[in-house]
Amino acid sequence: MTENKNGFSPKIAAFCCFHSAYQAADMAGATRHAYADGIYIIRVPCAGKVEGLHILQAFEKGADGVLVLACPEESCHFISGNIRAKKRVNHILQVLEEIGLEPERLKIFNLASNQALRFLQVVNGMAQRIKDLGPSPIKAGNSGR
Amino acid sequence: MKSGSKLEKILESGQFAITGECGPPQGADRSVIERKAQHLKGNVDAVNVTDNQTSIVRMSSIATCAILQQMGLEGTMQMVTRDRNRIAIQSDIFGAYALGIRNILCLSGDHQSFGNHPTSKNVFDLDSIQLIQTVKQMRDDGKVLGGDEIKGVPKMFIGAAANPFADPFEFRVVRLAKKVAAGADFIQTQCIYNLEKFERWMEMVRDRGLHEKVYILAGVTPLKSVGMAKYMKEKVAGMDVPDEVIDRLRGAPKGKAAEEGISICVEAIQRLRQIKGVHGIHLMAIEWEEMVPVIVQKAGLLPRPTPQ
Amino acid sequence: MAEDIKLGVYLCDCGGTLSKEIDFPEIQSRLEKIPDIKHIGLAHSLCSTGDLERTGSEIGEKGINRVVIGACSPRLYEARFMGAMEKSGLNPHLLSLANIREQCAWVHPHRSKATQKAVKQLEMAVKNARFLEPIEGEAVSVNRDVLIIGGGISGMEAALALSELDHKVTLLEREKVLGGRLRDLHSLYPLEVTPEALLTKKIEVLNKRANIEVMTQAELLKVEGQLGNFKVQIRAGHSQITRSFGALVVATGCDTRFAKEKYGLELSDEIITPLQLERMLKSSEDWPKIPQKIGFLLDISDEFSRISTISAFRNGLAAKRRFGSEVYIFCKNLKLDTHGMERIYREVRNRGVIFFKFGEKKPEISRANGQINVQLEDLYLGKERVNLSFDLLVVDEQVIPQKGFENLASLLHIALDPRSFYQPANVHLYPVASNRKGIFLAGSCRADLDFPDTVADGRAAAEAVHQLLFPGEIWVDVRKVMVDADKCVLCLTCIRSCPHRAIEVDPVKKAAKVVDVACQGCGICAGECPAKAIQLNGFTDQEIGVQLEFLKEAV
Amino acid sequence: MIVGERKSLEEIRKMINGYKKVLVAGCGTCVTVCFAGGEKEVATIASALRLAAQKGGDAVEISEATIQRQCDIEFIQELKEKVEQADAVLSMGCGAGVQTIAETFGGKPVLPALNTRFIGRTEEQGIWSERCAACGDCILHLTGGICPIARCSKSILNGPCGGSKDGKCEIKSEVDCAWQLIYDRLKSLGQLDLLEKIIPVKDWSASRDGGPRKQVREDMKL
Repeated sequence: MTENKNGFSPKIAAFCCFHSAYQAADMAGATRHAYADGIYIIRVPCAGKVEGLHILQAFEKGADGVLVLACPEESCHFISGNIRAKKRVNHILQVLEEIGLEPERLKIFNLASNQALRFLQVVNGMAQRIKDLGPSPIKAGNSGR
Repeated sequence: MKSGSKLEKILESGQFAITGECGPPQGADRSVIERKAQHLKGNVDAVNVTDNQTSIVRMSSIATCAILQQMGLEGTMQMVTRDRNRIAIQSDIFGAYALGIRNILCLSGDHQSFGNHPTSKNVFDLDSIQLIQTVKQMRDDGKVLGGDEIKGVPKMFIGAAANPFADPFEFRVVRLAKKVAAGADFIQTQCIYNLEKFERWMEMVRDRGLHEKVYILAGVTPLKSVGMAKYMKEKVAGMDVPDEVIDRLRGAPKGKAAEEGISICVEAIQRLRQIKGVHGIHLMAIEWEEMVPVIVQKAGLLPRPTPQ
Repeated sequence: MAEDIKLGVYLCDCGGTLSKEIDFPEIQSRLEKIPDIKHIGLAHSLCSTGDLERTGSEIGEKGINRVVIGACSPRLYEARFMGAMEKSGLNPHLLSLANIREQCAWVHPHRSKATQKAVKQLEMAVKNARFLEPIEGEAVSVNRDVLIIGGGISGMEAALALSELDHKVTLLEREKVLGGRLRDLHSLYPLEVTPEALLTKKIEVLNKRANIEVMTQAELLKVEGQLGNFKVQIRAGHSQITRSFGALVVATGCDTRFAKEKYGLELSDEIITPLQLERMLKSSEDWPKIPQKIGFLLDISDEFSRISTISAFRNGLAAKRRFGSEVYIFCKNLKLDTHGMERIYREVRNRGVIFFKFGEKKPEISRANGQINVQLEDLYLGKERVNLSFDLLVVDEQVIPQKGFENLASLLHIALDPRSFYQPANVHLYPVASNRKGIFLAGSCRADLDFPDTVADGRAAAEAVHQLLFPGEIWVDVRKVMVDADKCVLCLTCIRSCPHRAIEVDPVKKAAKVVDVACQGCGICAGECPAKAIQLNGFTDQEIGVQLEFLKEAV
Repeated sequence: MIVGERKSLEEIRKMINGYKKVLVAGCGTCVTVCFAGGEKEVATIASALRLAAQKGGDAVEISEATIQRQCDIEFIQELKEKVEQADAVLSMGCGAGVQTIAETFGGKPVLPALNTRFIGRTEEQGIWSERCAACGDCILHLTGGICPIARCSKSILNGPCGGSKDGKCEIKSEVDCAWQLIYDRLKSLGQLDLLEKIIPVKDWSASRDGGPRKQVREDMKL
C-alpha cells in the first residue's frame, strides 16, 4: 500500500493517547478502513506521558517517523497533557534539527476519540510524507548502546 | 576657587554659563576635533568631551580635551566607570590634570550592549556617585582612594549628570542630593524637551535647597528632523520627547523642519533661563556643531564672558 | 522477580471471523518457539462467560503467572479479562494485551501482513509481560462529610440532597444570608413559586436538618489533603476553624457585568440592567414614572448569555401585566436552549412583544427629551431603518465569574476554562467533576445556567459526591505511579505539573509522594521528571522500550 | 541553585570528535532541577549524540551515568569503572562538577556539556533568573533584599542610573530595573531613608576579583 517502487514501507511509531487517538484508531478498524501496516500504535494513558527521550529512542531503534497523537486542544482528558506533549514535541524538534534529522519525521496532532477519519488522514498523510522523504538516515540497531 | 577653571569662575561670578559638547572621532584623525572646535570657540564656556559614548570606541576623552586645550578651548573631561577600575580612573585623572584639564563629569556610562563591542566585559568597579567621591577626596584630602598621599594634587571642578525624566521620578531629586553630598560642584542634565516636567523637578530641587549648593546646567539638544525626534523618544533611554514637539516639527513647511528645531531649542533656552536655580545651559548639538553659534546668538547669550 | 515466569497466551478469533484476515496457526507456531510460554490457547469468543471461566481455571491449574491476550481492543474487554484473572487468584495487572483485531485484522487487507504484524505485537506483548509487576489494591477510608462552598440555590440544593443521602454537610456562604442571586429575582416565571417563597422554604428545611451546618460570612482560608480527607481552614465571622471533609462542592455562582465598552454609553435612570429591573419589579412601591414603552437589548454585552434572554422574556411579560407597557426585544440570535424556553418564547410573542433582529451592525442608541432612541437595521425588514423611542431601555449583561474566583481556584488547585469559569472534567459527560478527584462543581460557577439547570446541577453534584463517598472507603491501586525516593531531587516539577494535584512532598523521605487516591494515572509526572525518579506502572521506560523494539526488526 | 544550559549539539559533537567511547555524566543536584543535566537530560543527549553519529556514519559508543553530586569526590568515585572504560567524559554538571571529575580522573579528558550561567532561583516552572553574584560581601540588608550587583546591569551601588524607565532597564525592555525594585521594596518597608545614604566604594577583594576563593572551617576538618 505505502510501498513505493523501491519497496520502501515506512515504519512509524504512533504514540496514541488511550482516551482519544487510540479510540479513533479502534474506530478506524471497526469501520474496516485500511492504513499502512508500518504504523505501529503505542498505547499511552495520556500524550503527556510521552517523553522526548522516548521519541528519540524510537528513531534510534529505526523509526522513519514518529507521531504523537493527543486529545483536542482545550479538551484533554487530563486537562493539560496535550499541551505538555506539544511543548515537548517542539523541544525535540529542535534536537532533531541539531541532529540533522528532517523535522517532518516528527509530528503531533490533536484528535478526538470519535475522529476515525481524521486518524486515517493523519496516519496516511504521515506515511505518504515519510515515503516521499525516504528511509530514516539512522540505521536501525546500529546503536552504540 | 576649587579648581580655577573658566567654567567654575563664570558660575562663581553668577553669570549664566553655556557648555557645549564635542564627540571625538572613531579614529585618530584630530582634524575632526579641530573642525568641531571652530564652531564652539567663543560661543561656549567649556566643552564636554564624551567618553566612548553609547559604548562605541572613539578617541579618548583625555586626548581630545588636551587637543581642545591646545586650541584655546576649555574641555570638560567626561569619565565613565564602565571601562576602568579605580586604579585606571585615578591614574587618568592625574594625567588629565597634568595636561591642563580642570573639569570632569562623572558618569557610570551606557551599558556596553549598546555599542560596537557588546561582547566586552564591563568594569563598574565604582558607580558615578562613588566616582564623584573619589575625585573630591583626591582634590580636597589629597589622597587616593587607597589612602596614600598624592604628590601633586589634581584640583578638578567636579560635575555630575542628572536625568529628571528617568524613573522613579520622585527619587530623582534624592539621587541628585546624593551626588551633591558626594561632592558634585555642577550638574548637567539630560536633554530637556518636556519643560513642564523639568519645572516640577526644579521645584523639588529648590525645596531641598539643592540649587544653592550646586550649579545646574540645563541640557538642550536641537532637533534636526521628525525622524531624529522620534528616535530620541523611542530609542534613547531616559529621554522624554512630548508629542507636541514632534507635531511642531511635523507641521513645519517642507525643508524647514531643522529651522523649526532651532526655534524650539532657542525658546527652550529662554524659558529655562527664567527658572530659578538654573545656572546655565548645556548645549548638545549632536553632530550639528555648526548651529551652536546660531543658537547662542538667537538666545541672546553672546558675547561670552572672559573671566581672568 | 524470584519466581519463574510462566506465560499463558490466549488468542481470540472473534467467533471465527478473524481467521479470514489472520493466519492463527501461523501465529501459534511462531509463538511456540518462545521459551517460558507454558500454554497457548485459541478461543472463539474470549469475552464470553464460558471462555472466560475456562481461561480462568486454566490459569489456576497450569500455574500461569503472566497472561498475554491477543484479541480485540483493550477498550472493550480489558477490565473483563482482568476480572477473570483476579477470580483465578492472579493479580489482574499481570496482563499484557495485543490489539490484533482493530490494529491488525481489520486494517491490513493483506492476510500475510496482518498476520506478521499480529505476531510482532504478540511478541512485544510477551516481552512486556516479563516486566509486569503486580499492582496491589488498597481500601482507603474516606470521610463522608461534605463541604459546600457557596450558599446560593445550587449549593443549597446540593446540601439538601446530600443531607437526605445521610452525609453531614457544611454549607459556607460569604454573605450574611443564604440565597445568592436568587434573592434579587422577582419571579421564576413560568414557575408559580416566587423566589422569596422558595428561598424561605428551602432555608427553613435547611435549618431543620440536623446534619446541615450553615456558616455565613464565612470564607475558605486554606485547603490541604485529598479526596476522602481534605483538611480545610475556614473563617466564619470572627472565629477560625479547621475541619476535615471527604469531598468539596464548589457552588459559588456567577456575577454579571454591564459591558460599557461594547455599548459605548453609561447607565442612567432610563438605561438600566436586567438586575436593576428585577429589583424595581420586586419593590411594591410606586414607580416614579410608568414606563409606556420598554425595550430590551440582547446579545451585545455577551453573545452567549441565556440569563439575559430569559430575564428579558420574564420581565417583558411582567411589565406588560403590571403596567400594560409596549415591549420590544432587540436580539441578534435568540438562544432558547434551556427548559421551557420555547414555550415562553411563544407566549411572549402571543402577548404582543415585538422582536427585531439585528446583524453584525449593532443598534445605535441615543437620548432625546428624556427618551431613549434605538435605531437599527432589521435583517428581515431590509434596508429601512427602524427608529423607536423608549421610556426605559434594559441592556443585557455579560456573565462573568464570581468575585474571588482566582483566589478560590488557586486555593483548591482547580482549573479554569478560557472564560475563567471553573473547568468541568468533561463538559458533556461529567460536567460536575473538576480536574481534582473529590472536588465537584455545581451551578453557574461552571457555566451560565438558568434557574432549573442550576437546581439540577446541585443535585447532580450531590449524587456524584454520594457515589464516591457512600461506602466510606475507596479502592485504589497502590503504587501505580512509583517514585524512587533516592533519585528524587525534589525539584517540584511533578507537583507543579500534576493536573490532579495528586503529588505531595513526603516530609520523611524528602521526596515526591503520589497520593494514590487522587492519582488518575495520566503519567504526566513521569513524562516531566528530570531525574527519571518516576515510573508509571504499565508504561515504564522498560515497557515503552520493548514496544519500540518492533521498529528494529523490519515488518 | 546553580543554573546551567546545555551547549549546542554541534559544539558538543566538535568536543567529542575523535573519541570512540564517551561517558555522559549527569549530576543529580542543581542542574537536574533546571533541566540541564539530570538523568533524563543525560539520556536525551546521549540518544541525540548516538543518532547524530549514526547519521554521520561515525562509530561512537555512548554510555550514561548520573550521580548525586559532581562536586563531591565520593559520588564521583561511583563513576570510576565507567570512566575507565571511556575515552572521554562529557560532564553535564556545572563548572565545579566538570573540574571535580577532571581532578579525580587525571588521565581522562573531561568536557563540559553545559554552560554554567548563574546562581538563581526558579521564578516559575521553566523559568530561572539570576539572584546572586557571589560577591562575598552581602549588602542585601541595605537594598531591601534585592541585589544590585546581580540584578542591575551595571551593578551600581547607588542607583538607579538615568536609564531606568517605567521600571525597566535601559539595556532591554524585559529586564526589570533592579533599583526600581529596590526603591519600591524599601518604600513598602518604610525604609526609603536607606537610599539617602551613599553606599561606599565596595571591597571587591572578597569577590572573585580577590583571586580564587577558598573557605576553611577548621572545626569541620577531620
